[in-house]
Amino acid sequence: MDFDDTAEEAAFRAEVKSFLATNAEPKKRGAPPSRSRNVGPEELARAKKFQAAKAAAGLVGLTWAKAWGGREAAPIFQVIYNQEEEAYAIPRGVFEIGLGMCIPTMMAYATPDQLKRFVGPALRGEEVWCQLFSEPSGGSDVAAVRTRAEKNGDTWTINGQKIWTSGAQFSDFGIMVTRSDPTVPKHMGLTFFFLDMKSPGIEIRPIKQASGASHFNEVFFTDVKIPDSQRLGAVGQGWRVSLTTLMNERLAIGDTPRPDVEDLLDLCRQIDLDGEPAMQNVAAREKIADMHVRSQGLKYTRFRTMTALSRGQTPGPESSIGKLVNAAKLQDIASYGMDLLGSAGMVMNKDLAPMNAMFQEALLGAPASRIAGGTDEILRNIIAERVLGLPGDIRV
Amino acid sequence: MDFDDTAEEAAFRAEVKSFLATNAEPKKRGAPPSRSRNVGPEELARAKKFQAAKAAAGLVGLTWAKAWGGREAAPIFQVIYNQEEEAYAIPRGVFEIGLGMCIPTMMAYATPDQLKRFVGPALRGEEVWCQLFSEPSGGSDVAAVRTRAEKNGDTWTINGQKIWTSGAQFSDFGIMVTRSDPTVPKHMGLTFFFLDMKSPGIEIRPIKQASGASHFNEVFFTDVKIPDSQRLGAVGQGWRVSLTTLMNERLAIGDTPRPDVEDLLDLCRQIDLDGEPAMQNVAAREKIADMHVRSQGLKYTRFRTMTALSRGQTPGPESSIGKLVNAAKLQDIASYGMDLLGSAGMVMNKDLAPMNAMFQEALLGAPASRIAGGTDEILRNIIAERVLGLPGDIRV
Amino acid sequence: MNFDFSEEQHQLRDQARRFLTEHSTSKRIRQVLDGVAPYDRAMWQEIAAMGWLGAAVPEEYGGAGLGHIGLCVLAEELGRSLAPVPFSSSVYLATEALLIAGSEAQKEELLPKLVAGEVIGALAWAEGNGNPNPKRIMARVSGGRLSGVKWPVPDGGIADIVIVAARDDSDRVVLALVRMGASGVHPEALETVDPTREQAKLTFDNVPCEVLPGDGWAALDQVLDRAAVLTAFEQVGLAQMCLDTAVAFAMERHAFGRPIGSFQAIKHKLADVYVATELARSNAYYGAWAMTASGGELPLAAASARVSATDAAWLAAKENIQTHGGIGFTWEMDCHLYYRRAKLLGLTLGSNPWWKDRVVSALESRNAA
Amino acid sequence: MNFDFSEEQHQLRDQARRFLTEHSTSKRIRQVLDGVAPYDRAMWQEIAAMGWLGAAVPEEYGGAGLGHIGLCVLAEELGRSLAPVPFSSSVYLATEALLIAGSEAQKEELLPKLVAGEVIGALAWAEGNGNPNPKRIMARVSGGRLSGVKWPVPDGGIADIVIVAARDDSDRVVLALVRMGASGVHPEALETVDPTREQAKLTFDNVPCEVLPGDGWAALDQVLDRAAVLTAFEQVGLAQMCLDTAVAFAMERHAFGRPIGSFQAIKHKLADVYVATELARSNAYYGAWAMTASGGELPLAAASARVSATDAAWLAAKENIQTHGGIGFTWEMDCHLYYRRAKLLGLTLGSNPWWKDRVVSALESRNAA
Repeated sequence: MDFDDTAEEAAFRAEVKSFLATNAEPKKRGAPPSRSRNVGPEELARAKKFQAAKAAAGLVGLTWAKAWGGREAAPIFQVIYNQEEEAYAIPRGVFEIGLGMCIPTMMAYATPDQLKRFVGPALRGEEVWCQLFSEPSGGSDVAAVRTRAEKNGDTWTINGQKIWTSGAQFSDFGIMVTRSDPTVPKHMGLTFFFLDMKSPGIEIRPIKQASGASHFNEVFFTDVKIPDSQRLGAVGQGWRVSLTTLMNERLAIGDTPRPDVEDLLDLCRQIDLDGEPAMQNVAAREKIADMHVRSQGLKYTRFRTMTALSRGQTPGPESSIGKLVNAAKLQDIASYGMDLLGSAGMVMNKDLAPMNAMFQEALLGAPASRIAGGTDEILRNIIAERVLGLPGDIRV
Repeated sequence: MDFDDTAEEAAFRAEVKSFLATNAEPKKRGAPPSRSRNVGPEELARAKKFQAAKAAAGLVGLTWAKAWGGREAAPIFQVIYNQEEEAYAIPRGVFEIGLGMCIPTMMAYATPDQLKRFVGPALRGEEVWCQLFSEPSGGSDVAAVRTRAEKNGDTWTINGQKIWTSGAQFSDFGIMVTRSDPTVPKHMGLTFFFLDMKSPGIEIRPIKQASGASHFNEVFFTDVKIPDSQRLGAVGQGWRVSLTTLMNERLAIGDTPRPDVEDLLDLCRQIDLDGEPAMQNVAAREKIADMHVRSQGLKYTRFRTMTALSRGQTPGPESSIGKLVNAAKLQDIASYGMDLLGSAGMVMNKDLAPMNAMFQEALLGAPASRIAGGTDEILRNIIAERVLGLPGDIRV
Repeated sequence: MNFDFSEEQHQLRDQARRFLTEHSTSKRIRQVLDGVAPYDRAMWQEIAAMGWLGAAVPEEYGGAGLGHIGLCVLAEELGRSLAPVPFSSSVYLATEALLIAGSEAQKEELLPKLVAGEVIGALAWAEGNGNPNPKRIMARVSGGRLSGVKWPVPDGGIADIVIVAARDDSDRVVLALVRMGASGVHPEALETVDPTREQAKLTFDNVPCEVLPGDGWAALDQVLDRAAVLTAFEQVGLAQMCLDTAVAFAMERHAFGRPIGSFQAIKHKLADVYVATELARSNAYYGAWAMTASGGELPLAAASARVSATDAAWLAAKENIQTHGGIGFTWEMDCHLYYRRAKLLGLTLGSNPWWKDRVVSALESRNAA
Repeated sequence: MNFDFSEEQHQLRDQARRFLTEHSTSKRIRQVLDGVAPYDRAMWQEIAAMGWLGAAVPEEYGGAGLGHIGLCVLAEELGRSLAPVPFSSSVYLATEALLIAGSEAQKEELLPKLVAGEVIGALAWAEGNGNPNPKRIMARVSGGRLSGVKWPVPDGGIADIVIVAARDDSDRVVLALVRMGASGVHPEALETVDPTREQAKLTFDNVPCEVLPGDGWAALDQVLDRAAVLTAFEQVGLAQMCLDTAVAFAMERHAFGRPIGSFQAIKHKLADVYVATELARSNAYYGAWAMTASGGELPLAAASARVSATDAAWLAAKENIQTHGGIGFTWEMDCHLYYRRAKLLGLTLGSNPWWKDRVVSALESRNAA
């Protein structure tokens, strides 16, 4: 039990610090991290530029094999990198899915030639990847895939619709799961591919969210052609391949959404409640404490997961805890922060609302974070079944 | 919308007031209501004496037919009676099941002669009734009855075990559901009886609860004989009869368990927190407010149900709200009240713990109240299915 | 005793339900959401024509004299339908303030116009962050002229008259009546979490005004209590609508081969929403009665109704989105309109921590008495 | 960085788990529950023989020098097994107080005996209702004699020595060491929600005592922080045991033709217990490290571990009973033993409202620094 750096860790931390100091902008106080996966052209360019520098410095894919530009480092080094990066305003969302889900899936199923072709450009941010799993009719049931894949000779023809695809509009490639055989039970008859997102027949429409922002897209496929060489895994084995991808999704180290407890503290320092400074309000203090122990508990749970990984243990779905706790906490903090302002809590004008209306914006975004990437209910099921070993829901 | 008494209601309230003033002891401040259904001989005698006087005054079974000693009054008069009775220390638990569940079931299924024989004595508290439904293996599944009933000629022979039967040890009669046909599906093959609790072959063992108290019994049946004339409803129709009984259970007006919000207020008036009076502690005040709106909300929900009944509408399972909210509230208030006392909150000595250790005793009793008479989970199912019309759980 | 509405009141509800279902449609609400108009003028005029604006106004001032319980019935339906009109500001706040504190002349002049919908009223107590508190009133009235900055003011950019809490020369809080035509009034529209209801920042620069007679804060306090009960009915109506919507969706949406409403995770979530909504409804009923009864029950009843309804509306609105899953947080679905309104209503008269404190203060003075 | 225990520590855990599973049985715990004895003397002696009492005591005083992390490992197992022994009083409180504030002579005399289990120690800070607060200390030390009333004192009726917080002639809070043999000490056993752990009311009437050197309250404050971390491990162990028990029961108990663990109402309830327990465990790990590290992290880490663990243990204990249903609240089942202990542990060092305030105070001084 040692939360201090080893000599090697300290050296690496120093390396990261100097890299970031020269290549990134420090984050403004109170500014939430730019986690959006749908960014404009300028921000995309900035993200790609930074990613190239990061790759050149050998700081991408730290745990990957050296052959692929990684360092074969223990996962703890990823934690150290993320700790340091948190202080900088870096548009990370763009590459998370590609490097966190798509490329790891490629590494498990693609040919050496394909990996030679694709890993490098992804690593350096030259090519962006997206994933195409969810469908409108499926909801939380990821295996309920209707998008059809039909094979003629060495070519597959794709028809159907995917939804909740972030970054589709600027992605170069994507991975997708399709139904190649509708006659067999749901989890069989799926086949997995990677494809060129610029292929003819692909139409991308942004989804406008309740908050007004658009972090996701609908993607329509009309007679899109994929060569059989881009199939990942055997025909009919698409579900198994998907699980590889989803496991990696849960492994992706989640940032703490903002506002978090520090922001609630900042807010309480700025305002007073019924004549007394908010920091002296016992109820506000209890709320701050409740939120703090959740945030810290999550932080150290993530560290424990990294330690387990470093020892070659598979972390498993404990990582589901992070999103479940963070999403509820976000909605709670946002709503409570607004309550502290009285009726003025409703105001979103940046010049009037404390901390650039961070709380109000989070309130509108929070419902999405309790749903996207696994609803609260699905995450509780995952914990109950895969961690606690309780029976699955009755299927009909 | 009028919370004031009509002239008729005011007259009745005055009648009740004078009856109680002459026949009952005012409750001591801070003393919880005596709701126990397992009482000692002296308290039983006192309860029977009071019940006789109450019946003589025509205040039992207010809504019952005049033929049975009732007044055919609107349910609102029962509310008025209960409001007034709350101020008095009256051992009511003893007759609740008999008059609230058993006799109403008898009225629906027994013969006129049987009613002539049994209603009067029950009304006057001369005979006590209990109900025998739950079984050890059944849990929340009330229809999972294993106690066997076999018919030879005009006599049934009962073998098996019932559990969670309150008042069994001093009950004169009981109603019970048995399995007369094990070969048909669960809800069929049940038959319902009333029986003499002094019959040979009945053994009663009290169940000691986590709190140390014993409010329930196990009842063992060994070749107990019941004449077919004491069958209620047709052979194999026992489930339907049970539903009548259970519906009446939900109608029974539930008292508010203690400590409630007034007690939390009393406690906060007596103590100080970190040097300031607890009543000035913002967090304690918010807790008091939260508990108050729950208590009041329940109170007026009950009144709305009575109004619906008065209009001949059937109230349905809204009444499940009461127990669901009260049980959780009780555990919450008890635990919070102890927290307000710091480490001394653990102490149960009546001379040291504020308010006769009411909070500590409630903490130990609260788990039972979240389970007995329908668990939180079953009550939510009832609300979801019978009020909101959502589908039942998948059966296997 | 009788804990339900009368036949007439039920008929009023049916009429209101029919009208609002037909007119307060998603399409018309979204006109306001998208900033096409600050409120639905046509709907406002029709509502005025039906006499709703004067429901609780005595007939001598042109009202329908249905009493406050009738107004509660309408409030529940308006909340359920998200009607994008300045009803609450003009009726619960401005009209009530005049009824409570207005001079006879002011009542005779303004109430008929408010009832007819020709004049829209608003009430300005807030001066930025914070809950209602006489100490926070910095606006000043002197020599019949008002100066100060008030925000947020619900419907402040729509209103023809605004009743403003301010200090007079002897530092007492008074209510000052301002005609928005007057020179020196500078309204600024505010951006809020719920664009379907107008909110403004009003700057008063030496603006002519009439001071209402009597203790301004005592009057405001009473207006807030009444408005709390009426708003509680809007919140209960909103909560019920969210519950109905979620239940309907849960029956029809299938996942894993079953309606999602057959999963206990959804069933028990919606059961909890039902419980919270019923408790809030019952507290609101009691508040409605306390508004009309004598006996000083109102402060406790109003604060209880407010706290209970704010929690229920927030729970129902956010779990309605959760029940819908992915499409629940899309712009096209109306779920977010209820979510936005739920939060707005929970803040507009002061937030729950403040109202909870009022519950306890009322309990203290009750036990003291 | 490394967020797990070492190999040796894991072996220590296995040893402790084996011993306590075999010896801290329901039967032996219930001996204490039923008042047959105030604690399990045999278990105490075996625990002493294994050297657990000196786990964190330097070897020069007869300790094993395993350090505080080793002690955390033992604490988790003791909490899991409900061991009915005065371990926390003698080790986390009395021994730690001596290590922090004892004179060299006191350490040399008493620590070896405490390590050997020949002497049982206790710490008395409370004087009735209220959380730790120097202002509440009314007991007095004057001329080497102590007078005052302390309650509740954990294991006060078992202890051979008690370290008492009291005021000296110049009104400063000091820690006074009392030998329970001394005349003028009147112990009274207290009835509490958890009879499996002894609690007493101690009346001191002009009792001879030795004052420990240094600022008594500063020392007590540090003892409370360390004890909070160690108790957090007991609470995490208890919570995990409740979760394991509930999961096992939910798999095997059938209702409606299915294991009750197949109902989402149970699955999601237990998932929430798992989440709370994992968060508490992680906070406790950080607290364990902060106890051994320099750098002033302890106050924040200890308060966070305490708040998190108290909530997790209470949730796990009450929902374990709920998962069991009817038999869960019978005397024969052990569910209520965990429920009682969970509440006791949540109160014994001061209740959560007070520890939450300490979290925020620590956050404030951190940001101030």
